[in-house]
This record gives sequence, C-alpha cells and structure tokens, in this order.
Amino acid sequence: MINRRQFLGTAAALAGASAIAAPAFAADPIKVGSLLDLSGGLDIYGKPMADAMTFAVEEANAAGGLLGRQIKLISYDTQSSMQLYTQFAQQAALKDRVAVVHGGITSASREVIRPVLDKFKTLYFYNTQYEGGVCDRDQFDTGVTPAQTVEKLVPYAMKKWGKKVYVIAADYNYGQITSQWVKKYTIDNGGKVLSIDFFPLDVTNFSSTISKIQEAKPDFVWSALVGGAHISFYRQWAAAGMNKSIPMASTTFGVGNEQIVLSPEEANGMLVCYNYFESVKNPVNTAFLAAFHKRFGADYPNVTELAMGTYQGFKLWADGVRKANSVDRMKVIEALETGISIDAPSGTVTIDPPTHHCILDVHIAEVKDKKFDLLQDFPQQKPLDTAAVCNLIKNPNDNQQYVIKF
Amino acid sequence: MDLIALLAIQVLYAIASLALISVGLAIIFGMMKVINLAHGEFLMLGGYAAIQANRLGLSIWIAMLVVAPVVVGVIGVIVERAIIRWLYGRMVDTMLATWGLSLFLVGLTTAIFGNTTAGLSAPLGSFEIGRYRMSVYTLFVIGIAIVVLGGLLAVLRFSRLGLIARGTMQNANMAAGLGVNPNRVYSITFGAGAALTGLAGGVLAPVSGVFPTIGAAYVAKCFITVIGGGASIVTGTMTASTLFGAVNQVATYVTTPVFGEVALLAAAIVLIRVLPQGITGRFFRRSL
Amino acid sequence: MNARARNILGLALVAVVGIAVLVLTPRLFDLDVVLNLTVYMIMAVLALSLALVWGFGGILCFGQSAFFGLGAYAYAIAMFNIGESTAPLLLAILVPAAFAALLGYFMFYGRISDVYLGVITLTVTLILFNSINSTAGPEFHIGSARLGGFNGIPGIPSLNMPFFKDWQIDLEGMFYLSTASLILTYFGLRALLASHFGRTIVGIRENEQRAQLLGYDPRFYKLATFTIGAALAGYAGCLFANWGSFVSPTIFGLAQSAQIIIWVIIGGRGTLIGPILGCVGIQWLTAALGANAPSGTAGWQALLGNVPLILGAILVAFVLLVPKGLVPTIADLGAALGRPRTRALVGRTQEAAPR
Amino acid sequence: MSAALIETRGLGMRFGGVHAVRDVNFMLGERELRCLIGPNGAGKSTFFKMLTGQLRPTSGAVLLRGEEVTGAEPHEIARRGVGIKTQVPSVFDGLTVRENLWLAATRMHRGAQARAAVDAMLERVGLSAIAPRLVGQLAHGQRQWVELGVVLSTDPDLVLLDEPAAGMTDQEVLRTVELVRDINKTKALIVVEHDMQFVRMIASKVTVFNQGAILTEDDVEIIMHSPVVRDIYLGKRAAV
Repeated sequence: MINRRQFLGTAAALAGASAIAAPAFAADPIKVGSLLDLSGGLDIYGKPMADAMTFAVEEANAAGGLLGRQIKLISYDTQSSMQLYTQFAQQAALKDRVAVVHGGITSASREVIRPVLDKFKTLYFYNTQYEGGVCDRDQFDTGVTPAQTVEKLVPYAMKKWGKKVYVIAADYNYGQITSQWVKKYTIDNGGKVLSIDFFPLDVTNFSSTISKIQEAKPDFVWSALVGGAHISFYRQWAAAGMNKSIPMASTTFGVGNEQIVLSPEEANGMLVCYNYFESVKNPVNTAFLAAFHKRFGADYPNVTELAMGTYQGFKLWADGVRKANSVDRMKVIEALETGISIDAPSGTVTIDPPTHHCILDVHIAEVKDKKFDLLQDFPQQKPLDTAAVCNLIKNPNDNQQYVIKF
Repeated sequence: MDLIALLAIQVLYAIASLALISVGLAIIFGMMKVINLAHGEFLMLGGYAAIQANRLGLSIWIAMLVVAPVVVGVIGVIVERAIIRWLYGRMVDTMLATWGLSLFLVGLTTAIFGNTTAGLSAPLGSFEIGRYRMSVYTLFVIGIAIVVLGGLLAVLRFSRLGLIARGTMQNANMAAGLGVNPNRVYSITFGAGAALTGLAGGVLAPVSGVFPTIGAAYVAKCFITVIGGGASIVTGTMTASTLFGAVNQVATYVTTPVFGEVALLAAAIVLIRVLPQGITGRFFRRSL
Repeated sequence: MNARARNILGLALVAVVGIAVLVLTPRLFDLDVVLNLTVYMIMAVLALSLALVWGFGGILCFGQSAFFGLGAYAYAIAMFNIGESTAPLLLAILVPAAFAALLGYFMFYGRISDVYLGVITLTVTLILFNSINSTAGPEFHIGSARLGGFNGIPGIPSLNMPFFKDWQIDLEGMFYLSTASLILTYFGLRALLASHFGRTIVGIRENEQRAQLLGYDPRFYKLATFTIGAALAGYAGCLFANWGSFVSPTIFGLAQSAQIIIWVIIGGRGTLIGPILGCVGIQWLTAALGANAPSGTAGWQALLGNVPLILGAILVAFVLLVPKGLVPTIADLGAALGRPRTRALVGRTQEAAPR
Repeated sequence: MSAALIETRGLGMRFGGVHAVRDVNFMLGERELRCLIGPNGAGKSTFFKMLTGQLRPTSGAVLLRGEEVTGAEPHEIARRGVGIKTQVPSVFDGLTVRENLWLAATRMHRGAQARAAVDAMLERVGLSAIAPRLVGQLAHGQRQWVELGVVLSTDPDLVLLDEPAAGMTDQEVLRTVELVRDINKTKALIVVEHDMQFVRMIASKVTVFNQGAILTEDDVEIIMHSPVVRDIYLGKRAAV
C-alpha cells in the first residue's frame, strides 16, 4: 500500500545525511526515545510507565551505561493526541536519531507510530499488554497477550463461579478482540457467554447496563473496561449492591491502579491475571522495589503491569545492545532474535524469536484491600495467539497486525 | 412489572440528573444571557471539592451538600468579577472566554489532582425491586433535584431577591429601577448559578467519579438542555430535561449508551430547529 | 491611492514569503522540520476555512472540525475501496461540502443565528464523534474499509498523481503540496473576498437587515460561505490523512474545534494572514511544550508543560485584552500612527456574529 | 387599477392581543408623494415593516403594481423596487461610505458603471469628501445621509422614509427637503414625519394614522386645520 521505493529512497538519503551530519563518537550518549501520554485522558497509564523508563535509564547509567556510553532519555508527552504521536515519532527518528523508541499505550497509538518508525528504520518497543497479533520485524512487544492471561483466567473463574459469563468491554481494538478471546475460551471450557456489551472510553453512566446484567443473571461478569471514566462502572456496580451477588474477573482492572482508587468494599474479590504484581516473590523484585521506592519515594502507590512492561522492555533492549555490541538497528534485532532472556522482577522474561513477543510468567491474583493476593502462578507462558499467525523467522518481511479468526 | 418500575426510576433518574446539572447554567443564561462553557468544569470542581472535604474527614453529606456548593459558588463570584463582567453584551466573546476558562481549569486540576479518577463510594446501600437491585442513592439524587428546583421556584416567586431576579430577566435597567445595582445582581446570580452547579457536581461525584476532563462529558448536554428549555429558568430546565432525559434513557436501554447520547443530541437539534427560542419561548411564556 | 498600493505591497510580501518557504525549506532543513512544517501548513488551510466562515461570514461555527474529519474519513474510506486517489480527493471535498450544504440549509433557512448556530454545529460535531467513536467492531465497514472506532483507520495509502496510480507522492512532495495549497488558498480567498460575493458577505456580517433591505438574500450568502468553508476544511482533512496516513475520531473532537477557534481569535477575525500565524504559532507551542517532558517533573514545570492550561490562559487573555486578535490590533496601531485607513474589510465590529 | 404602484387591502398586524395595525386600505400611485403622520404607536413603523416584508401581516394583502407580495421575503420586495430608510440609520458600520454605496449600487450595475453610479450618488448626497471614512466613525447626521445614499443607489421605484429629518440641523432639513423633491421627480415616496413644517414643505397629500388604522386622508392644508386630527395628534404641536 505504501510506496516502498520512495521511503527507502528517503531513508537511504537520511542514513547518508546522518553519517555525515553526526559521526558517532564513542563518547557521546546513546539516545533512547520515549513516547507516552503524560497528560490527557490516558496519563493514568502513561505516568507510571514514564517513571519506570526514567528509573531504568538512571539504573543503567549508574551501572556505567551501555557499551561504555551513557544513555540519554528523550521523553515526549504525546498528550493523548494521535497527531502528536506521529509528529514526535518523526522527531525522535529524524531529529534526535534515537537508537530505539519505547512507548505507545493504546493500540491506536501503536498503529500510528509503527509505520512511521518502520519508514525511518528505527527500532520500536511496545511495552503494553495488548490484544496480540502484531507481526513486524522492526518491533518488539513485551506486554502479555490474551493467550497468556485470558486463557488462564477464564477457566479459573469458571471453575470457581460457574459457566455463564457476561462480558463488558471498552469499545476499541483491545476490548473488541479481548472479548472475542474470552468468548472463545469460555466456549472451549464448555461455558456460555450471555452477552458482550461495548462502551466507548468516555461513558460514565452504566445504570441501564447494570440492570441488563441483573436480568441476564450471569455466574460472573468479565470486565475489559479501560480508562478513567470506566471506573464509575465498578462504583455504580457496588452501589447497586451487585458486587455481593455477582463476582467479577478482568484483565484490565488494576492496570490503571483501579484497586487503589476504589474502596476495598467496592473492589475486593475481583480476579485478575497479569505478568507482574508488586507481591511477586523473588529476590530480583525485592531489590527492584527497594531501589524504585528509594528513587520515587516510599509512598509510591504501585508499580503497574505497564510500568513493569516498560522496565523489562528497556532491559531486554539493553541486553540486545550488549550482545550485538552495537546500537545498530539490524544488529540489535538479530541479537534479540537469538532469544535473549533476562531475570526481571516478574521472573524470567525471554524474547520469542518468531513473534518478537515475550515468554514470561503470569499470575492470577485477587484484589484484597487495595493490594493483590497471588492465587496461582503459570510459569513461562508463550504468546500462542500471535504465534498462530506470525513467524518472522520464516517470513521476515511480514508487517501487519493480524486479527485472529476463530 | 418490576422491570417497568425499574425503568421508570431510571428514566426519572436520568431526568433528575440532567435537570440538576443544567439548572445552574439555566440561571446564568436566563438572567444574564451568558453561556458559560466552563460549566462542565464547575461541576468537576464541585466533585473535587466534595471528595477533598470528605478526605479531610468531613461527613460525605456535609462535603456534598455544603462544601461543594460553597467552594464553587465562591469560585463563580471570582470568575464573574475577573472575566464575565468585562464582556457583558458580547455573548459570543463570553462564550469563548469561558471556553478558555474551561481549558484552564482542566489543566489546573490535572496539575493538582492528576488524571486518576477520584471518587466517593455512594452511601445508602441498595434495595430490591422484584428481581432487581438498585442503589438507594439513585432515589436520593431524584429527591435532591426536586428540592433544588422547588426551592428555586419558591425563591423566584416569593422572595425580594426573586422579584429583582425576574425584573432583571425582563430588562437589566429594571433592577436599577428597583434601586439595586445590576452589577451586584449579576455577581450574585452568577455565584448562585455556580453554587448550584457545584452542588450538582458534589452529588454526582459518587455516581460517575471525578477526573479533570469529565466536564466535557457534561457541558454539551447542559448547554443543549438550557437552550432547548428557553428563557424561563425552572420551567425551561424541567421541560427540556424531561424531554431529553427520557429520550436518552429509553434509547440507552433499548440500544447502547452511545446511541442514547446520539438520540439526545439529535432530539436537541430538531427541537432547536422547530422552536429556536426553546420550549418556553413558545409555551408557558409567563412561567419562571 | 496609497491604501491600494499598501494592499498590493502586502500581497506581494505574502507571495514572496510563501514561495521562499516553499522552495527553501527542504533545502535548508532536515526532514523532520519539513514534516512538522507540512502539518502546520495543512492546519493553516483549516484555519483559513474558519477565517472565512467566521471571520468574514460572521457565522460562529463550533464544528469546523466536523468537516475536517469528514474530509479525512471520506478520503481514507474511498482510498481503501478505490486505490487511486483522484476520486477520493474529490470526495474528501464534496462530502463535507454536501453535508454542510444540508446542515446550512437546515439552519439558515430556519432562521437560526449566533448562539443557536454554535449549539447546533457543536452538537453535530459531538454526534459525529460519538458515532464514529463507537464503530470499533468488525461489523462497521464501508466496502473494504473498516471504520475502526476509537482506533481510527491506520495505514491510509497516500495521494498519487491524478490518474497515475503508481506515481505516489513522497514526504517532500507532501510538503510542496501542502505549502502550495496554503498559498493558493490564501490568494483564492483574497480574490473571493475582493469579489462582489466577498464584499456582500462582509456587508451581511456588518448589518444583515440592511443587506436584506437592499435585496440581498442573507440565507443564500451564508449558506454559500458555510459550504465553501466546509469544502476547504474537507480538503485540509484529506491532506491531514495523507500526512500521518491515519485518521481517528479525535479529529472530530471538541479539543480540535477549540484549537481552530483559538487560532482564528488569536490571529484576528476578519483577516486571513492572522489565522495562519495564529495556527502555526499555537501548533508550534503545543509541540514544544510536549517535547522533552521527563517524568516526575516539579510542580511549576508541570504547569509550564501543561498544554490545556496554557492554551486556556491564552484564549481568555486574548478575548479580554486583544478581542480583535493580533493582526487587526497591529493594523490599528499602524493606522493610529498617522495612516488614514487600513484595510477597510478588516472586521471592525466587536461582535463578529451578525446582529 | 394598474395605476396603483403599491396597494394594501385590509392589512392587519396583531402581536398577541394587541392590534398594532388593523384593516388598512392604502393606495399610492406612480411618482406620488405621501406623508404619513400620527402619534407614536399609531402603527406607522409597523405598516412600513409590512410593506417591506420585515413583518408578515396577520391579515390582509400587500400588492405591488397589482401583484400580491404579502409575506414575501424582504430581499424579494427590495428587488421589486422598494427601498426603505429606517428610523434608526441602518448602515454597514464596518465599511467605508464608498463601500456602503457600492454594495447598494452593484444590485443594479457592475464594474465601471457601478463605480460611476457611486461617484454620482456621493455627489448627490454630498458625501464625496468623506467617501473613504468608515461609516461607524461618522456623526449621526452624516450616517443619515449615507443611508439615504445607500437606499437611492439601488434605484427603487418606491422610497420609504421613516422620519428622515430626525436629528438634523435646520439646513440639513432644507437639504433633505430638496433631495426629497428631487427624488420625487422620478420616484414615488412615502414619508413618515412628525415635523409638520417639513411635511408642509414636501407633501400635498397626507394620510393620518391613529391606533393602527387610517383616521383620514386628505390635502395637507385641510389636515392641518381638521379639528379631529388636531385633537388626536396636532393638538400639542399646533404651535409648530
């Protein structure tokens, strides 16, 4: 669709230009770009991620940087605006000439910057849990996908509560596709999805939905609600006294620290499934939390799934650079494709070469008084959903997001 | 049967909340012909005021019913003195200035509270209608709306303030004729409108939660309700919110919240086209 | 007469500057600067569309972004279905224009004015936003184009030379196209406003009743102005869809509408060059504030990097202190310095909306 | 029948309960000059508004040269050759004097022709000196002249003047009188005026409005001495 020739041309010209314009001295720092929403509707996700990125870079520099060079973090506030995502992605690639871009929160923002960074041959890490299916050799996705979380949580919840599920989801890619996965796994486990309702991210009045749910009498509700406005659902749900009678499971609850915003009465008992919780027990995590709270204060609310994704994304890239002994895009990609693996606070995290996604631990937990109690661990889960459609070793030039058919 | 009852209450609730969030704007528009586009942010501030007060240990009732209106009322008076006063008679400019104000307030609150949704848990628990459970708070909101509109009606009809107000509505000089300085009437009016808005914001905080940009979700609706209602404050607000609230809630139940919104907006466009002066511009002309 | 002379001088100046930007930028600056300028130029075209409708036509349109968005979506959808950009480009202009014509007929021939006009345009924008925003499901598609809801439509094919499918425009080409479009739009509008039509719409803005008693039909003239503005906004939308090769519902949003109005206010109602400057200035400011915003910044820094805060303050300040906007105010100062008169068609009335 | 340039049949206008104008049968021939007098609120301005289409009559009909134009849009009626100078000068404040006239003239002519017409009109109403000034900055009297010029520039067959002499100095009044006479050489006029001197100077025939209806219609001298008229209206102004 896009005119490759032209872009290659541009890119080549560019590479030439950069070679002349900026001869790389070993001394000058390695630039890392970060594109996150630090203001606007999505900054509840963006701010913790930015903190994690800042922390990761400072940590690396304190340890002597990469390849003997310091790392310079160039952070952009995309203000939850798609136009600025494009603008800043171009800026990072062309003006700052960063070695890698970490960032993007919603699938929308990812799909906006991915082509831009492809175009200008800049390596891209997307560190958010998402709906899966992205297949692009230029990009790495360190977040968990439905096959790693939904696939575990659905049967667990069904065993605990029953077979009738009512799904409510945010009305965009993530919600749409995730709810399809929920439906698939529910049916696979012999259950039944009563209804799937979608809500745009700015809906705040759920009263009629709540009565619809009461009518349907599900055994439990699956929430794939996202963003600030949707928190009011949990409130209205509790206010109607429903949290006593119908339990809830989710793979989005907590990502925006909902469990802290809501009162225990409102949130307790909710089941969630993620790669990382502060309550994960291992020495790496203990050390990490200690250092992190030292930097950002002991009262720092909570290191979210996305924040950890960002931290681990950076660590993976850094290892790739060390292994390639260069920041050159292609060399780093090849290094990472050897299946690099790190000991992260969430456990071992390994790059899955054919998909550029991650193999990692996931945990099911229950909300308990603004914290998460771990219930069950599932070590080293593969991104099977994406693996089903994407193999970058076989066809390295593949570049698209697959919408997985059932 | 119980479904009917449930729906009835929900429709009532939709109407009540619409009336509640609009009435402050209606006062300001009806009396000063000022369209306050920062109205949504006034609601938002009311919400934050209530939540903060509650965090500081005040009872949720005091926080919602006293602190919220007082705080926002004061802010209203300041805004009137600082901005609105200089723009009387320049309706469009007033609109733009208040729009700027709304952006400003969004930015300010974001800087102070961040974007995380703050909120109170709704008190009063829930009750059963046949197969359904519903929050008692819903009824409370309906009650508040009735009290506010009734009270306003009484004030306008029977108090001296009301007389002056009605006078000013007819024409500004009349207030002067009554030996009152119109400027004072205006800042009182604006303050009162803001206070009621703050009250609404406080009362709705437990239902919808509060975050800096929530105003945007409200302002258009209020705006439309007021314009659709026309000049007379109470009747206009009541008739318009009844119409729109019902349309919205029914459409929402039958389809989705989005379509509910769209139906409301569409209804508004048609109404304005048919009755450019709003409902009370055509019917119940003499009403308040 | 020297007023005319100054007028011609001004035009010449604009032409020279415009062409200089057009020719020199890609030679003097890196690609990223060129790309940023491209989007500024595109937005400036959008600013001009409202400058015409509001600044000269006196029609307060809170929904200019609706036409912008319609243009962008029309182009994207048509592009996925057709694949050759000639027809999509035309559709991007015609669809918003037709929509505006309908809406305008509904409003102007229904005797709806100023504030109520604002309400309706605003409402229509919200309807479009809400509707498009809730089309994420796979069931929502036009031909082979999925609407994508909140996520919008990524990977839109770029323009090609009319009727030559493979001769696609590249990044620099995009810059040339946008800049040229802006220059042409500017002079096109200057010509339009100098014409009888242009003077008539200004007359109607100044005194609708009198214009009518002279035998001009305000409804028709307003409708025409509104439609032209929409077509222009739609064209800008098409360029925008090309620049980022994506569209998303946020371009219908209130924030977008607010931006456009702010550009015009700051630059000045009743001028053309003003809104262009206002647009570029604000765009630049927004981007500058967002760049290099590390996390955990101190309070007051956070305030400085806080875009809505700054924009809001600017808007209030301008309405209160510089209600005419920069360019007319400067022009007045110029006039005050012993010049007999400045451009007469510069809006002199406080209230841009027709009485 | 065809003699009548403008005619109204049983024309009536009610606002809510109030009858502003009721059952007015009025007729004016080509190139005729008529003065309307009557106390404030007698319905003169409402009558004008109905003739020009600014108000839609609630009853009766307006005919131009025998064709019904009742409830037509103001611009349609204007295009049929009716021009009005309103009570409060209604002009384009943001435009220059020249542009004001130009906008009016271009209804009839284009290009050079229009410019010529504008220059001629500037001469005729004596505004050439201030042609480039913004009308918004002019004095009340001057704006009156601008409006007259604007109205005449559309070259109407029927000119309605609503209190043309209001707020004018004595010699301005005299100039207005001359202008009116001059206009009347080629066009018909209806003039609403309180100043009886002025009326005397221009009119032969006068129509008296009272409480929204035509009280009487006759030669100016007779009207001046009619006791009835004196009672309802001139009484207080007999001295004039």
